[in-house]
Amino acid sequence: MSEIARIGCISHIYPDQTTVKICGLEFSVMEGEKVVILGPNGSGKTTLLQHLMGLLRPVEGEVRVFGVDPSKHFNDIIENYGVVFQHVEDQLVAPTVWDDITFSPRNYGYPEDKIESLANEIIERIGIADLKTKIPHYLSGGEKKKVALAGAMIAHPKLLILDEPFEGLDPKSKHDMLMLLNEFNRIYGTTIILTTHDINIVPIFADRAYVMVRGNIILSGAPQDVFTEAELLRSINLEPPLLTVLVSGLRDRGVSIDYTNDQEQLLDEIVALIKKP
Amino acid sequence: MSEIARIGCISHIYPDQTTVKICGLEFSVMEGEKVVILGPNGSGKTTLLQHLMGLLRPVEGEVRVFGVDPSKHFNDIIENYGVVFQHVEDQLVAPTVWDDITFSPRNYGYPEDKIESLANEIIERIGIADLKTKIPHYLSGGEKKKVALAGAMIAHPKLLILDEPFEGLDPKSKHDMLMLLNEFNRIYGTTIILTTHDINIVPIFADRAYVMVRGNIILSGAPQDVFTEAELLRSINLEPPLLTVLVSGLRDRGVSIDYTNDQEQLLDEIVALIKKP
Amino acid sequence: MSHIHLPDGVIPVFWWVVGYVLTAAMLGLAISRTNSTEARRKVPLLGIIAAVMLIGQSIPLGFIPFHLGLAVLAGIILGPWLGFMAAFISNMFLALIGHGGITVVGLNTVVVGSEVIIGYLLYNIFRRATVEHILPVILATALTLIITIAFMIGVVAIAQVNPALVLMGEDAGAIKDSVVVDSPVALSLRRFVTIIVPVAAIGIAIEAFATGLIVRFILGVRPEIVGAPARERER
Amino acid sequence: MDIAFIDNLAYNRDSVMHRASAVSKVLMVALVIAAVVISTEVVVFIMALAFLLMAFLISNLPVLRILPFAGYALVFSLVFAVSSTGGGITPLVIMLKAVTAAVAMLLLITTTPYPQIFALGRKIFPTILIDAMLVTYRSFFILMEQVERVIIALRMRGAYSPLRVAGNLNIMGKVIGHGFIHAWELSENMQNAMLIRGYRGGMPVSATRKYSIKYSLLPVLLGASVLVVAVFA
Ligand SMILES: Nc1ncnc2c1ncn2[C@@H]1O[C@H](COP(=O)(O)OP(=O)(O)OP(=O)(O)O)[C@@H](O)[C@H]1O
Ligand SMILES: Nc1ncnc2c1ncn2[C@@H]1O[C@H](COP(=O)(O)OP(=O)(O)OP(=O)(O)O)[C@@H](O)[C@H]1O
Ligand SMILES: [Mg+2]
Ligand SMILES: [Mg+2]
Repeated sequence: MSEIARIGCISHIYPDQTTVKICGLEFSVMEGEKVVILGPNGSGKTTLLQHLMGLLRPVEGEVRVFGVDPSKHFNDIIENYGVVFQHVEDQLVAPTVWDDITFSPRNYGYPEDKIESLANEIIERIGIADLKTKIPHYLSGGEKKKVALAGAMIAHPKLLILDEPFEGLDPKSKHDMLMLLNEFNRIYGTTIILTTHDINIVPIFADRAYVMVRGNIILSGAPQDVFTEAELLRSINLEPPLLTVLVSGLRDRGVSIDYTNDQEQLLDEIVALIKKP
Repeated sequence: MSEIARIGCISHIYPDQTTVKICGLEFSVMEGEKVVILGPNGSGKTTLLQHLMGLLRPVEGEVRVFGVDPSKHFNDIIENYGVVFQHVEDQLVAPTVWDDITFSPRNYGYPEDKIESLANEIIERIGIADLKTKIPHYLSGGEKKKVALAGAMIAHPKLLILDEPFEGLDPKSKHDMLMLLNEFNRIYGTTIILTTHDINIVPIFADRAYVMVRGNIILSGAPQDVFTEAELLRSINLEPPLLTVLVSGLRDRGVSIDYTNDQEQLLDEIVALIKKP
Repeated sequence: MSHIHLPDGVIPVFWWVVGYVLTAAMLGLAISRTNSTEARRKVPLLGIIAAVMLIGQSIPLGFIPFHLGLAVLAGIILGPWLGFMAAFISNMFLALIGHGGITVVGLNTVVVGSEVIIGYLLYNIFRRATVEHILPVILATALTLIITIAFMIGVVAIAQVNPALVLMGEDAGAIKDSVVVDSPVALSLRRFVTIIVPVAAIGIAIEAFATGLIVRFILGVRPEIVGAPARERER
Repeated sequence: MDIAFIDNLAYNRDSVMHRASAVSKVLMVALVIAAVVISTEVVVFIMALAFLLMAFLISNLPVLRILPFAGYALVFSLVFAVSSTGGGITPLVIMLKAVTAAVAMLLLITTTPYPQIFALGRKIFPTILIDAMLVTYRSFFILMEQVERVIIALRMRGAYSPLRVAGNLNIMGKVIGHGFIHAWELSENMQNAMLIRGYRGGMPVSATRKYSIKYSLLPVLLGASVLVVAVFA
């Protein structure tokens, strides 16, 4: 497994002189990893992602994706990216859903039959066959996210970058989207980097989580490792997922029980403890 | 306590002939109540709120707010409303935060010194004194929501309507906003109606919850009553809050334990059961 | 504000063909002037400013029978070449929703396009004279409109159309009331002047004032949009 | 607003006319306009209008709500007609010319989605113009929705008093300024999205429904017969 992305201590100055420094623990993503970035509003998550995409160029520090500086070699590595922005609305640019989904491969000059088979595959998998001939402005919010995701995934990109993809989705749609991401990661080895405010996503999805506060990456590691830092999380007003909190609470009260992400397993263990003679 | 809002079986036809029927259980809100509306994407939550605000006129059925039809007597009751829309950006219309917060009372012709004291009070309470002179466009998502809320609350409206106010907020901002809403409800007796996809809000906030599916109000009642309908909730892909699920799970496994919204209490009870000789 | 709502079939063929030829020449020039990588980056901005012009034209300013044209603003933001293209696109769209004939798109583009270009030039001249931004915008808008309206009266006079139609052409109802009903015969020049000059003056004043208000707002928020130095945000 | 109404009819309805190809309908408009340009015979226009109305009747459209759009043409041609001096053409003919062309155009746009029409322009116009037009089309809806939301917010915040002109203008200035900033931000976002999605020029446009050659004959025949009559009448 090789490293796909890395960010050193970078700083960026927006046109109005707002300076965002992204520093702290090292940010590094390996091939095939599923990475979740957490952090309060304004902590620099979107800024970090935009550097990874090569859309911003740091005034200081280094960004490397696929071994190069993405802002300098944008066109060389661009085909490896699939991106869903926070405002999906703004990324659906083509006049029909089909045109939008096939936008990237067409621009990369794929042959027509290849495009067609790729598009049909992703449409099938995401379950939006009935939207094919629709136009973006007649779609609901959830449907727009799905179409954007299809457009991002069509060419099986190596790296998928998603900025708050679950925002505004109902629990079922969110769940479906998570399943889909997991499936792609499994089948194509897609590396996935996403941001979210929903900490409950982490234990069921992430291989690795980063926690940012005011540009500082203050925590990094596997979900369990991150969540056991309950004090630190609370100090930045992140509440660990409830299951973790409950297990911690039981352990604090002297019950010997293991951390788990599976509620059925937890229940069984508790019941076993209660029924124990 | 008198009734503030009521919706009979209404139907609405959007310009593209999409017909939304809102029906099922009766929708009724009493003075001082905190009401949460849940439901999947496209189930008609926003449509319902827009009827309450008098922005849409039903082709069938009746809407009554403050005893009148809001679409007909819009100007008579408008001063009683405070509204935060799903897209807050579009409701911050003035060039500075101060101008924006004082926007409504100025339109209602309040005297200048009254406006000033009202504005200072709300700014104090929401804790955004340092934003006063800023430009709304440069605020973070969370800050924008707070400014919008300040603008909605400044004239102490009787009825506060919030469409997915927590979307895009980090957990701390969400918590702060909830506390603030509770405080207003307590101090001014403000009636609050909000929609959300976050079911965990319900047990800690709502006096009453409504669950909508495809325009049908299929559940209504106090949070505990709604959540014990786990089967029904699951059938529409809503997962009850985790604590409720865990308690249900324990009860299913033959442990006798009460429903609670307090995790500490739950933990104590479990520990008591385990330690019981 | 000056966009001709003329239907198809009333202007002599020669003139609308001339309009198209001029437009094609200007578009050709505009496209050769924008380098292609730059152009590709600017496609969204170009398309969106054209959409903004369209929206300006489809929202009535309250009960006043005027719509904003926003051509000068487009010129300031896009520059003359992309601005001309935006004028073409918004006119094409207007024809495709039945506001004005398809044959007049060429002439309309010449009119609105010259507003864009003249507005851009005047704004830059006036701006050099002062550090201020709003006054130059207002002056440039007003002066541009005076020039282009005069020019347009020329165009329509050649095309044998009553000039009254053009200046009041923003609102069909207004014309019906003020022209059709009381005037079965051609308007005399004097009557034309007494009716039209005040109307045009009001129109110009509104557009200039509104453009000034818009720019004032932009300067307060994202000054770099209108070419002013970015505002430092106090944090 | 008109754009949204028309777009919805062209896109969400279905009929023989909707299934005729975009080329055939553009051709129809071109032929009708050619007839309008060359003819001065009332019968020609009566016939053309009758044909067009018949086409409307089989097009499953709310004809009574669409035809008023031709009112623009009617009113403006009326003004032209009553005030034009000489030329030998009667006012009636001028009005008929304008209305006939307008009705043909309305038939085209209420049965053909805009992108399909732009796509035909690819052969004539440079890529940047067509792509920008497609962006205009897409962003029009995004921006219009935003404008609607802003207006709703204004109403809910008590800023809708028709009595205060100066105040209204001031608010309008703010609202439009606000809209402008949004438009600018939208263009930045779209630009980023297009870059990262590999945009190299040439936005694809595919059909949103199956076009039928059989149905396409209808508008072509309509236009051709109008022109033929115009030439020989
Ligand atoms: N275009 C911009 N111009 C100026 N400042 C900006 C811009 N975009 C972001 N910022 C600032 O940079 C900082 C980091 O913002 P960023 O959008 O990266 O945060 P975020 O973690 O994505 O927040 P959220 O959870 O609200 O999306 C914030 O202080 C923000 O105000
Ligand atoms: N302006 C509109 N034009 C046409 N149809 C609409 C419009 N607004 C909403 N709808 C339709 O009405 C139905 C209810 O939509 P509504 O926005 O009320 O749902 P919602 O419960 O608020 O969903 P969400 O959780 O995504 O905000 C949906 O089928 C939607 O597609
Ligand atoms: Mg962000
Ligand atoms: Mg909604």
